[in-house]
Amino acid sequence: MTPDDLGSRTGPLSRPDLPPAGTAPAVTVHAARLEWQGGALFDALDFTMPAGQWTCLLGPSGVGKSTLLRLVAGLAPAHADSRVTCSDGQPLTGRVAYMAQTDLLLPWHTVYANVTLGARLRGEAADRGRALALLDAVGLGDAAGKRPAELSGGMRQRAALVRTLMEDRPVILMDEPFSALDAVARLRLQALAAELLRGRTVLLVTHDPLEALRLGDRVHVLSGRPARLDAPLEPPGAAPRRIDDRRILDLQAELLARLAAAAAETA
Amino acid sequence: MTPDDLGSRTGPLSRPDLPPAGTAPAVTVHAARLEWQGGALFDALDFTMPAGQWTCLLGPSGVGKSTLLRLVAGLAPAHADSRVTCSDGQPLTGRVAYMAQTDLLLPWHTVYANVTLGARLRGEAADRGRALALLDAVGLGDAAGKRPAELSGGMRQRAALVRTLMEDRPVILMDEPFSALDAVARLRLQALAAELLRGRTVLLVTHDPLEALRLGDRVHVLSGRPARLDAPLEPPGAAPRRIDDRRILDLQAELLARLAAAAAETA
Amino acid sequence: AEKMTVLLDWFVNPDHAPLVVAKEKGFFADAGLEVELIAPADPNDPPKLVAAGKADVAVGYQPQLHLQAAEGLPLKRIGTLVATPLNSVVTLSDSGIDSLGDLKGKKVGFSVGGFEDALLGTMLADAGLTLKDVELVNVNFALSPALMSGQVDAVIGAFRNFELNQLAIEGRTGVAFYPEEHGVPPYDELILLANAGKLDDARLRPFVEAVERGTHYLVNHPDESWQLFVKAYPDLDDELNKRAWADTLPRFDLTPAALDRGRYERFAAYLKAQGMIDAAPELSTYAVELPIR
Amino acid sequence: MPGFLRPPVTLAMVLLLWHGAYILMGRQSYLLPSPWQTLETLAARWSTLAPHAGVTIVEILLGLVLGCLLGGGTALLLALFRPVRRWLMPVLVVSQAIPVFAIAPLLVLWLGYGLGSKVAMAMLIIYFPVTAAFFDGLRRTEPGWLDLARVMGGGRLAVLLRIRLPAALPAFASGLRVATAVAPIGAVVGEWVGSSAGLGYLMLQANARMQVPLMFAALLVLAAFSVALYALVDHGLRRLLPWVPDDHREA
Amino acid sequence: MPGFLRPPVTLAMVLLLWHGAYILMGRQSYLLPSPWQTLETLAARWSTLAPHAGVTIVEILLGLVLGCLLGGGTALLLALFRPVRRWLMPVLVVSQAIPVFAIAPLLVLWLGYGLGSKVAMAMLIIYFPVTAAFFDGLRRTEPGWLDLARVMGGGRLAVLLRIRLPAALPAFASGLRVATAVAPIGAVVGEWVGSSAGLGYLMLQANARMQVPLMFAALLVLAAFSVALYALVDHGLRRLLPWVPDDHREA
Ligand SMILES: Nc1ncnc2c1ncn2[C@@H]1O[C@H](COP(=O)(O)OP(=O)(O)OP(=O)(O)O)[C@@H](O)[C@H]1O
Ligand SMILES: Nc1ncnc2c1ncn2[C@@H]1O[C@H](COP(=O)(O)OP(=O)(O)OP(=O)(O)O)[C@@H](O)[C@H]1O
Ligand SMILES: [Mg+2]
Ligand SMILES: [Mg+2]
Repeated sequence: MTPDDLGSRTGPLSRPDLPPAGTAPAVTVHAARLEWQGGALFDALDFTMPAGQWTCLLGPSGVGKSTLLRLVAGLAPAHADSRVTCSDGQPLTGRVAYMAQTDLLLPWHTVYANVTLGARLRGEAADRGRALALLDAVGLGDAAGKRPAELSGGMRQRAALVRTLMEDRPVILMDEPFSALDAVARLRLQALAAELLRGRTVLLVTHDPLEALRLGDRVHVLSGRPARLDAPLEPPGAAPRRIDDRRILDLQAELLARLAAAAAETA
Repeated sequence: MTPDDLGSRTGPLSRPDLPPAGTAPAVTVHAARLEWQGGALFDALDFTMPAGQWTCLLGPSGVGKSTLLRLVAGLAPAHADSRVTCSDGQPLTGRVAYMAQTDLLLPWHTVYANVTLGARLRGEAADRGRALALLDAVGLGDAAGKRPAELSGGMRQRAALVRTLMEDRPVILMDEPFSALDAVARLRLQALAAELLRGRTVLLVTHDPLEALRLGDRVHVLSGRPARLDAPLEPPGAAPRRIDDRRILDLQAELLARLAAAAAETA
Repeated sequence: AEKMTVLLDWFVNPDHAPLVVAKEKGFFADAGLEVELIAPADPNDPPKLVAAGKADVAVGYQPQLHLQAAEGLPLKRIGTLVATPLNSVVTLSDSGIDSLGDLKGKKVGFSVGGFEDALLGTMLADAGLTLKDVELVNVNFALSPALMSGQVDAVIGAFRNFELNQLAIEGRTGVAFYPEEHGVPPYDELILLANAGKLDDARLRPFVEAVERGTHYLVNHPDESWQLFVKAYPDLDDELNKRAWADTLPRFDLTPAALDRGRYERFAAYLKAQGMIDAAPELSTYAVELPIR
Repeated sequence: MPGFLRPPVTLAMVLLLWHGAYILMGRQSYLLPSPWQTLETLAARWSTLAPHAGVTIVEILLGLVLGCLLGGGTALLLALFRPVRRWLMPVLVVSQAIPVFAIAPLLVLWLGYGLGSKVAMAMLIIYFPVTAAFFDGLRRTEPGWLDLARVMGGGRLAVLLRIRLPAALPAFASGLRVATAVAPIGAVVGEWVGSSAGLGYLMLQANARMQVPLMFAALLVLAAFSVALYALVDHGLRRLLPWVPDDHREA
Repeated sequence: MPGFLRPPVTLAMVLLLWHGAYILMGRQSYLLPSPWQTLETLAARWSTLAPHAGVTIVEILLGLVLGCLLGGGTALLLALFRPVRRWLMPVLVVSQAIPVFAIAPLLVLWLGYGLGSKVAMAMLIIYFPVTAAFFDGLRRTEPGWLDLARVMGGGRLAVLLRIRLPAALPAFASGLRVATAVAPIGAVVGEWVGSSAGLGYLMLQANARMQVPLMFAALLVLAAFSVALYALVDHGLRRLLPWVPDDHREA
């Protein structure tokens, strides 16, 4: 099955009330500062996610990718200084969907109840049809009634992904959302996400250079301590890109070189 | 840094009391059977890990890889039928090291105490030098005194890997041990594991085809429900292999095709 | 001096005056005894502990003694402290209850002592009522508060030397109905008990005689003995105890060692008739006059 | 040993131990009657015991239900409002330190000598264990879930009810188990304070009349009911919280 | 409001509430004395109260320490040996249902009138909450950790001590908090069983003598000590278990 097979399925998945591309704001973190007892993780770090585009973040393990994503989500630790603004001047609160590095599924709920958690937390009616369609699209159609303890690692991650997609927000933050998936499922779900989140402002943290180049409009490498952002790579064409594209493979080599440099610098 | 840079570091990591290659037994699972309420996961499944070799297991998410690994580890659920034997006729109990899909770090212990947990559980003295050297080798030298809550996802996974390597057992079972690492660290740690575990009987569950081909002496794809094992791929040469090798890239294409078929069959 | 443990029936109060005076005036010491007075929280425990040999003497109640004897506890009465009933039924003067007959349909509070129903039944019968005409409620040790707060209309188990004064101090007037005036045979309220198997204990007779000396001193020198009492128990130096002290004086037994056999046999027969005990054991098995040694 | 044999065998062992203690204490049945005496009395006086037992059982059950509701509610309030927590917690602790008998006359004054004061007593005695256990559970919610809920835009109350509360259920169950075991003593103490029926009343009365075997027979009925109640609650809780790991269950 | 102002303000509020209740109940000080009467008595009779308070505090602390050790030990035993759990648990529950006064003479018989019987009582009363809470915690260990330990070849005891015990510490802390709040009442009830010193003794005696303000003064001392003890234990526990999430701490 190729990603294009999804075309016929996205009917019930796409929403008429989707924000048209362009209404999703750009998000900027200004002069972020954060110290753990080990030293300064960020010091005067500026970071922008352009409006309606996918920004991908790579970097050595432990450099601060998840922490940066959490800063954007408004989950900064108490001792962090950071200011997050949107290009439309509105506050970001309430316009973000967040998928953490761990799945954070609630063990007492079924998969269905977990993916519709957001609506119930806000006292809204859950969109049952969309939830079931999304679960089906990620291959969890049969698992909707199961508890997280009955799922495999990859199934849990897919459930967390569906929960995030159910939120239907203009700004999406995802921390390694496909890391526990097999190669085939990964490609499928990347395509699904690319389609469903078109026009949103997305931040994707990943360790997979090809994934970043396939999905990202801008690909950053975070490195060093305090962490710095390099000038982003900007893969040509619209996501999801074909990864056998010559230009993408060239960029992959460049990205790997940057990652190696980052690893050497951060260690 | 290339994997070969590790050569100079493995001095304190390798152990004189290592079992010489060949004493690690082959491990066989006979006619495994397991039913969840969803249906039979395994039915008369036979599976062999050749002595002193790396067996890699790939397959669609949810097909049963982790469950098979747990069967080998002796952690079968109560309602599973399976018999696990070793080629040397001895029981397997006490000769296995196990790294689960989640890190299972104890939140109240420091990283150092976590990686030396096995020794303390058995009432043995922990090999402090080796623990620190291993932590250093995986880039956690500075984090030895931290608690798991202070680590990033990739750091937690590396700590779990060190805990497994500290066990120093002839049979090693690892469930996606490198999934949360960046590309550079992943290559380094693959090389490190390949070197330290040479001669052991290793089962590695992974979603990364290149990782499987780089490290595995036999690469299986698990597919279908009840799950079946296909005839293994056997990449040529000694691990860790160079992944720009032509033969490996051919095998990768073959493996991807098998995975796509498995995905279609299992869904 | 030989050590002796005496378990009181309740916290130290004017009812124990002879013991306190005997101790403070040195009458026990004169008899070669070093007496320790211990207050329990549950009046039912001291007889059990003496029966079990955990103490030498207990202060108990005559009605309970009959029950204890019937249940086979190895106990013997060796002396008397208070020779009249103290128990009474008390109501408030403004309650409109002027006679026992007015209790019909009312709530009567009691502190479980084991034979309130028999006592009250007899008193009610005297007024032409039965137990079924009233509602009995266990109010534990809160007799006066229960009465004053209107939770119950009358209480049984109130001590005439105590609860009446307590009501008076709180500005209320209590009315007492006395069991011995309403068909209940008179009995000894407070008696001294020893283990039935240890009556040859040489300390017992001197102990009772020291109590006798205490009683006489008390009656002869009421004010001096009050001073002794509050010096030993400064906590008790208040209006209530002062009044109770005066009211208790006439009720102490001036011949504590003597046993009125008829009185005990009559009360045993009464309890048997009430169905409180199945059979009355031979008197000498549970009440004696200690011989002079 | 098959499971159904366990209760009778336990019972037999307890009776044997009891008899041992009886012999050890010199067969003084006014201190501790022998099990056989007690069982004899139980059979002979069953018609006396049964109605009293009925009263006490109703008190225990009512007290348990109300105490848990009240304790659960307090814990939720404490978790929801930081100021409530700061001001109420010390008051709660103080209230624990006040022995029942000190406020018993007040309780009786307010609630009368009927069922009310006994239910109140059983409630009071389990209130704090339930509140403390549940509140402790509410405090320990996995921070990741709270972060997630915050980003999702859940209000304080919604987060409390949909995340912190279910996450605290195992702790609540723990408090409930303690409460179940402690509620009977609450009811009995309540009866001691003022009553005209119930096993506690019967025990007081029997004690005063030196009918110690009857007292122990009442005790036996109370104990049997307590164990049955505990087993029931324990079993129910485990079925209600299937996602909680429990090495008991695997057995 | 700055933190240091909170205790005095709470105190003032409690006193006001108290005074309200006093007025509401018709100023009958034989039922409930006013706070001012009580404070007056407290000051006037301090020399009487202090030694009694000392006795009770020693009893509480000893009872708490011993009860927690015993309860913790029992929970470990229960967790370690399945048979022990099956046989002992019902006995424990039964033991909870036995009111103190039923066995009071036995306790005095065994332990005498001194400190022993009171400490035993405080111990007994906290024993079950601690045992149940801790045992519940031990039952709920993350199964993944147990799997890991099993593969590592840890013995039953090692797994219990190195994994299940630390994992259950938050639950144990929860039980300990309850115990701390309940221990004072245990000591007081113990004094009720038979004693010649202590706040409980003083209260009973004052109650029997209708010296209600003195009784409430003793109560006040007890309550103050209880709150101090609870605050201390709570604070200590939070510092000792830094890895446990606690939304309290962030405050
Ligand atoms: N406790 C359980 N109850 C019911 N079904 C279960 C339970 N545990 C696992 N399963 C089912 O067993 C199947 C195999 O799970 P397993 O964890 O072995 O998958 P996996 O191949 O490791 O997947 P992944 O790559 O996602 O980790 C899944 O479909 C899962 O739903
Ligand atoms: N609570 C904490 N206390 C101290 N240090 C912390 C804490 N949380 C995170 N850190 C440190 O912050 C750094 C960045 O962590 P973060 O999770 O952002 O890394 P990451 O880039 O997401 O890594 P990974 O790829 O492994 O997920 C790490 O070095 C970690 O040790
Ligand atoms: Mg991360
Ligand atoms: Mg798996």
